Amino acid sequence: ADTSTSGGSGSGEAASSDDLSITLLPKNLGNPYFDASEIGASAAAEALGAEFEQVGPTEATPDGQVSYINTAAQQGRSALVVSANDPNAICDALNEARDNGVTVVTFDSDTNPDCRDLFINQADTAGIAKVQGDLIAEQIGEEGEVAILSASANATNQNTWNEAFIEYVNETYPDIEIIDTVYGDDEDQKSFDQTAALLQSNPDLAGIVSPTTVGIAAAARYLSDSDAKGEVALTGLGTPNQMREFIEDGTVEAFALWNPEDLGTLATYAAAAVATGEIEGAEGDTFSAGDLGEFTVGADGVVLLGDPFVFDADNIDEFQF
Amino acid sequence: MTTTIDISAGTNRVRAFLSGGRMRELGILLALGLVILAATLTNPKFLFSGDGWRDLLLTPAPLLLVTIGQAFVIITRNVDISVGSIVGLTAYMTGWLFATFPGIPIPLVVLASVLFGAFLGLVNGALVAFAKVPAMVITLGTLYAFRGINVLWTGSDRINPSDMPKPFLAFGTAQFLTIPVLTIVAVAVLVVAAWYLANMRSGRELYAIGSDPQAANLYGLKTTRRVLTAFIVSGTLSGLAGVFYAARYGTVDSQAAMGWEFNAIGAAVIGGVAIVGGVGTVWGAAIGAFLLMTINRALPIVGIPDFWQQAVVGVLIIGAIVLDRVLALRQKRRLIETRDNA
Amino acid sequence: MVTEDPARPGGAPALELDRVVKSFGPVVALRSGSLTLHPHSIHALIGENGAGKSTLVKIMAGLYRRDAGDFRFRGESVDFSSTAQSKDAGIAVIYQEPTLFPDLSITENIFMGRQPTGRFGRIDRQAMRAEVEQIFARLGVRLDPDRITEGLSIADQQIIEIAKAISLDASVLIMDEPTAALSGVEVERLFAVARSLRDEDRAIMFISHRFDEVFALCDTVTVMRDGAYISTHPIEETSVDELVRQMVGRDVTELFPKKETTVGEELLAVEGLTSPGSFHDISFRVRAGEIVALAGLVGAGRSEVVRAVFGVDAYASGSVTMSGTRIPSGKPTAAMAAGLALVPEDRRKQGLVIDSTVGSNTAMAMWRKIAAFGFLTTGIEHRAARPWDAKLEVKSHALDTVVGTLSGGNQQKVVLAKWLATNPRVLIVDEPTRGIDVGTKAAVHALLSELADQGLGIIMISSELPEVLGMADRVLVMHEGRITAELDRAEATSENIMHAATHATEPSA
Amino acid sequence: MTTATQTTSIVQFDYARPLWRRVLATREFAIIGLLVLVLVVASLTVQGFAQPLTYNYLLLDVAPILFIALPMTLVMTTGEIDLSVGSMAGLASVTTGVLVQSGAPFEIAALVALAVGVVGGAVNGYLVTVVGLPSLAVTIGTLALFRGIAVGMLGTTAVTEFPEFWTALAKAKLAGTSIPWVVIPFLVLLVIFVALYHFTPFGRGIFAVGLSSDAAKFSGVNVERTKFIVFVLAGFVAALAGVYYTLRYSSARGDNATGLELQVIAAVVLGGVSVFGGRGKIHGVIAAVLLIGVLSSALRLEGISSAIINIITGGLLIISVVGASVFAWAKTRRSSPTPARAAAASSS
Ligand SMILES: Nc1ncnc2c1ncn2[C@@H]1O[C@H](COP(=O)(O)OP(=O)(O)OP(=O)(O)O)[C@@H](O)[C@H]1O
Ligand SMILES: Nc1ncnc2c1ncn2[C@@H]1O[C@H](COP(=O)(O)OP(=O)(O)OP(=O)(O)O)[C@@H](O)[C@H]1O
Ligand SMILES: [Mg+2]
Ligand SMILES: [Mg+2]
Repeated sequence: ADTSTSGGSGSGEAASSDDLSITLLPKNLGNPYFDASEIGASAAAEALGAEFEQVGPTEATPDGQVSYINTAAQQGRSALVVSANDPNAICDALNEARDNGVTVVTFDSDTNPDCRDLFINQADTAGIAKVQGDLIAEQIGEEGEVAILSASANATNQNTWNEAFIEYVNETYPDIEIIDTVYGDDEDQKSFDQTAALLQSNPDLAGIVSPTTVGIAAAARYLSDSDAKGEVALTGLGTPNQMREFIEDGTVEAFALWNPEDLGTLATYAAAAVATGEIEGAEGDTFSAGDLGEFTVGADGVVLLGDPFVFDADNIDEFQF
Repeated sequence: MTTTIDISAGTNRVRAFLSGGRMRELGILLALGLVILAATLTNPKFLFSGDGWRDLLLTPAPLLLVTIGQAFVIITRNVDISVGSIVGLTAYMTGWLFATFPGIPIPLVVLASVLFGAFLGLVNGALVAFAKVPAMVITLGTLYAFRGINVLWTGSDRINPSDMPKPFLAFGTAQFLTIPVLTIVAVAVLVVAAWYLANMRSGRELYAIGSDPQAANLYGLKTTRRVLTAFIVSGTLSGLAGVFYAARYGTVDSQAAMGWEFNAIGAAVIGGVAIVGGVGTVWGAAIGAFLLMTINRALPIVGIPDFWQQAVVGVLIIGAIVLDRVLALRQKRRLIETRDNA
Repeated sequence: MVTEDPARPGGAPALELDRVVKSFGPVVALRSGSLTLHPHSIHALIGENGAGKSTLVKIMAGLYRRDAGDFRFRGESVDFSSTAQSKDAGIAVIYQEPTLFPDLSITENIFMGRQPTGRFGRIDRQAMRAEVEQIFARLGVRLDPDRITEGLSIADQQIIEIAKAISLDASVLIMDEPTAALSGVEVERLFAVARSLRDEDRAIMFISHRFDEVFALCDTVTVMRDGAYISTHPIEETSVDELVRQMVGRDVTELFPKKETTVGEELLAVEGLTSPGSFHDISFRVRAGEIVALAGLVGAGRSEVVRAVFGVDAYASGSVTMSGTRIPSGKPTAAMAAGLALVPEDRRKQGLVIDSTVGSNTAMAMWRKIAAFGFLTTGIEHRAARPWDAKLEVKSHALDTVVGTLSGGNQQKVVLAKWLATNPRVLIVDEPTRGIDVGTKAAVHALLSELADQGLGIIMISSELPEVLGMADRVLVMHEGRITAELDRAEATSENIMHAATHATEPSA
Repeated sequence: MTTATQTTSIVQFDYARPLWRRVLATREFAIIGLLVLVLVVASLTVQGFAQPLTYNYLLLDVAPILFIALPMTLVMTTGEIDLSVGSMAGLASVTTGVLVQSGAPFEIAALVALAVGVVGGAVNGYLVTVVGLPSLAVTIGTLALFRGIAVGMLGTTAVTEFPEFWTALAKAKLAGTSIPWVVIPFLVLLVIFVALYHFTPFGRGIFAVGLSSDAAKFSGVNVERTKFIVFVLAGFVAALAGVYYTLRYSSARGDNATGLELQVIAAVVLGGVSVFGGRGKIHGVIAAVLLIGVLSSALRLEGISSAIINIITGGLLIISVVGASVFAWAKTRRSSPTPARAAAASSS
């Protein structure tokens, strides 16, 4: 089937499932979190009989993503599954792609609702805020100073989670004080150095929360051989493979995450469902996501994966991603 | 008779040290002292805590190595913009060797990575020296090419601490008499490099080549070989820095050490290595590297908000080179005055 | 190894070149260069600018490789591929243009690449310094061996080149116009050293455009023309006229064709010019039709004064006035607009953009003037440049030839053409005939004289006393940054110029 | 036509080589040829390349680089370099964003951003010319400074609300074509820069300063002013590119245009501008920017990873200089023996 010569098919035109072509566009390549998503996504694509490809910039910037969105439009792909580096900056490009017949599904990090067909939400903000708040409160005995080690200052999901987290903690645990938010830009070295700086500038720090897989791993690595090991608690969102060692050596007690593999799978099924015309993407539409079961589209075209899962020494060996 | 000559030569040297060439190093050293003092006064932990003391010495170590190599290259009136990519590539290579050949002896890995760095330096040097083309263009090209190879090789893989043996990672933070081992290695390299540049014929020839390449040709100096050597030194030290990076940070992906080229060049220039070649010492360059990294670490401590730190780093870089220039001009004026009065 | 009777002058040749050919792309620099140097003899090589002398030198130095012909050193055929090889074989070369490392000390410059070393290959600085001091004493030089060479005058640089060559202790010493930048005292010292080296049975070659020097120093002389060997004579069997005829291919009638001109209105007035460290309280005037010479020893500060007058350097106090209008300090454009022109002393660094073309260089100082509605094209440049290059007989293949490939003398002509093209009212020339052959030198003198006749005021810096005496209407003598004497054409003699140049006199004069 | 002996005669010709050789046998022409070749091959073999959309995206993508390459060519011809252009574009973007956010009309905000560009360029120029610092060092400093101010001003936020009219204009196509409207301001700038650089006394001064600032100074070229002006131009155009960037992505962020400086410099150098100064042609630079853009676009369409694009960019840079050097070396080898042999034969 020739899908690439003309990008001019009008939006909403349905592709039959055997000439389905899906492009996965993560925030950046070389990020273990998205590698896990890619495994789920490509498996789903295979199950659907769709042609599948992952592309992306090496650095997590919106302008880098725009080039790939444009390329997908030029190639006339049926669907684009994207985690946005900026909610607005890539909007126009996405809409242009949609005008060229490309179905756009965001996952992990959303754009403005009017420039995508669906958003696959890994966990709702309240759920993430709650699980992180409860974990850190438990680990530091519900009182003390806590700092946040976030990803880049512009990451949509991070900022929303952090706000909700701060609000939740302030309401639920009045003796915990959130003293600072620092940014490691999802770079190992920067997150590592930021951890060092946090520890030095805040001698009374009781805990660090890092809602990003790169950040929590780097922080754990710094803590594991510093004097603060065992003194300062660390939790947040991490992948089992990266955190296994630190759970084992006691640097980290417990952390949370959803399964990014499932997230990729769900996003791919959703994209296929819209692209083939199976659903419109309106509130209340339901579709099947293979082994994951049935999902329903919520308000604003959001599909929710489920609640985050807590990993600790007892269960971590059961997971490989 | 001999003693008097010795004394006068000695005092001459002291005077030359204070008034002339070493002024720049002293100024930068002073700035470094002030930064450490300011940070320590704000938060004594910056210096007086196990982690603080260790990090103060340890953090600059990899950049120190890269800057020494960069100084070699800049002194010959060349520049190596590809160092960040070399560090990234060799850091990945280090992790990859451990991950792919479990049980491989650590010294073998270190050697392999350093040799790999030397090889990448050789590629740069051969292109620059034999084709006689501007180093800036070549190394800008290899900056892209090496990073591209790195991304291709790494893909979306990454090295995690669990991929590397514990003793190797421990080496990243190991201390000897409270001084980090990596720092000791870097300073040892520095001492050897400084001695070589000051006291060996081939070292002095690097300065001559940078001072006037055409004159070097007329003198019959082995320009090609020396420039090649400078690039190999830069590559080798960047390779060693890659090993340091892997040991210290434990995690390596395809973007490791991105942008280090500007840090290394900036550090060398702050330390008084003239970008047009022929002038400067590795001491100065090393202090420059120390200053740059320490500023980075001190800013959050003295309470500069996260978002403004980079701006402050920029101001400090410019401030350092302006100060250096002002001192040099004052020096020159004083020379003229003494000439007038003579 | 061929050993020969060392004491016999004119014995077995130390070095022989036979019908050597060298070309650069389409340019044939040497068609058939031949030369024989003997131990215990000083041999002169003379020829017009571009005759191929320096090319021959560079072949002997191993800097260029010959295309054809024979090169024998001590009887053995050699083919040097780098200057290190010729150095090792025992050939020391002083190049026409000083080539020093500006950031390194004088001592390091002299020993670069062959420093004495001690244990672990460590450089022995003490030994190096001691030897430099010894050589400097021999040459009568008072430079600080630890000073970096950046900012040294051409003359001082030339002296370091000489010291460098002497320190090599070579059996053959080749000097390409070593005296061009030197004044009498230094030249005499150099000659003394050269003679003593000759008496140590070394072969010495000397290139100069000054015949008095050739006759004072040399034993034999070889003439070249158009890249080819012409003749060799023992010095006592030849004369200036004969040599000039062979060099130029015709007679040169007059070397100093000074016309008597009527001195007109005052054009340039310099009042109390001072720049600490360089010169103090310099005052003089230049009138239309007058040639004012600035004489003095090397390093007296003459170049710095004219640079300040032209605005390339700023000065601390004093004033420069052109026909009543004050020229601001440090603004060459203002000076040019007022009708000043400066032909600087270092043509390769200051006079020319050496990697640019002949046409562009010639037009450079008049870019703004020749631009049409603010626009400038290569065509416009060439149209403006052509007549001036032709007038000064610049020998170049085309106007877009890179000026750096011309011979030294032709480069100097391009600089002169560039400034004459601006139609200046006061022309400052700093060592205008340095490195220029007799034919051209006479032409330059004639030109200066003619320009003065047309009403230009001319300031001429020259280290050649005959030139000063032959051309100047008035002579200002400088010593250590101050004007120590002002002499009319009538009162100027070599004795009182030299006296003023070497002694600080009471401020009254 | 030319014989070996005319070195001894007075200037004969305006040009040593005929016109066609001066135009065609140049490095710039080689780049243009390569660009055409890549365009043809990509159009024939890459699916989805030969469509109007491609040219639209391509031009939109390379526009900031095209813009900044113009003044960068001037800066590098004077022998200096400006590494701060990417940061300046980012700073201009943030300035626009912050002002628009605080209620200023977009037009005013953009003008202020351009003024910031002029001021930033003047800071670079001042430090390089008046204080006398090496530009590489100065602009490594301002690279951090400008970026730092940009990040500091906006913090975690991004400004995304800009007037529809302007954001649409940034992407609008010229009537009936797929050519983006942004080429119009670019062409205006291009004409100005070509005239300034190649056909004015000021432009000659730029070249002279790059080849020998001493000789330029002795000839009445105001070296300091020349360098100062080119730095200001670089700051101004970088800011212009930053404003364009803001509109194109409808987003002002602290990290906009990060790393743009190396892309610009790579293109300028590939286009034949000497890093030592004194040599360069604008048409070569434009061709080089487009060449890299076309290659990236075609390779992306083929699904080839950006790593390969990096390797190719790097390889092109290296080949362009090494190739030229080898070519020159081969030429001297080839041409030198002929006249020499002839002369040798005639003299013996
Ligand atoms: N590197 C070069 N490339 C091209 N032409 C050259 C080169 N070097 C010298 N020439 C040409 O060779 C010829 C001889 O030059 P050379 O420098 O040997 O003359 P010279 O006798 O030393 O003159 P002068 O007395 O002016 O120093 C000149 O025509 C010059 O233009
Ligand atoms: N006492 C001194 N110590 C060190 N350097 C000096 C001293 N006097 C002069 N110089 C330097 O030497 C040079 C001499 O000045 P200048 O070139 O004006 O002299 P000049 O009379 O024109 O000699 P020349 O014949 O070389 O042109 C200047 O560059 C100056 O900086
Ligand atoms: Mg010569
Ligand atoms: Mg002088």
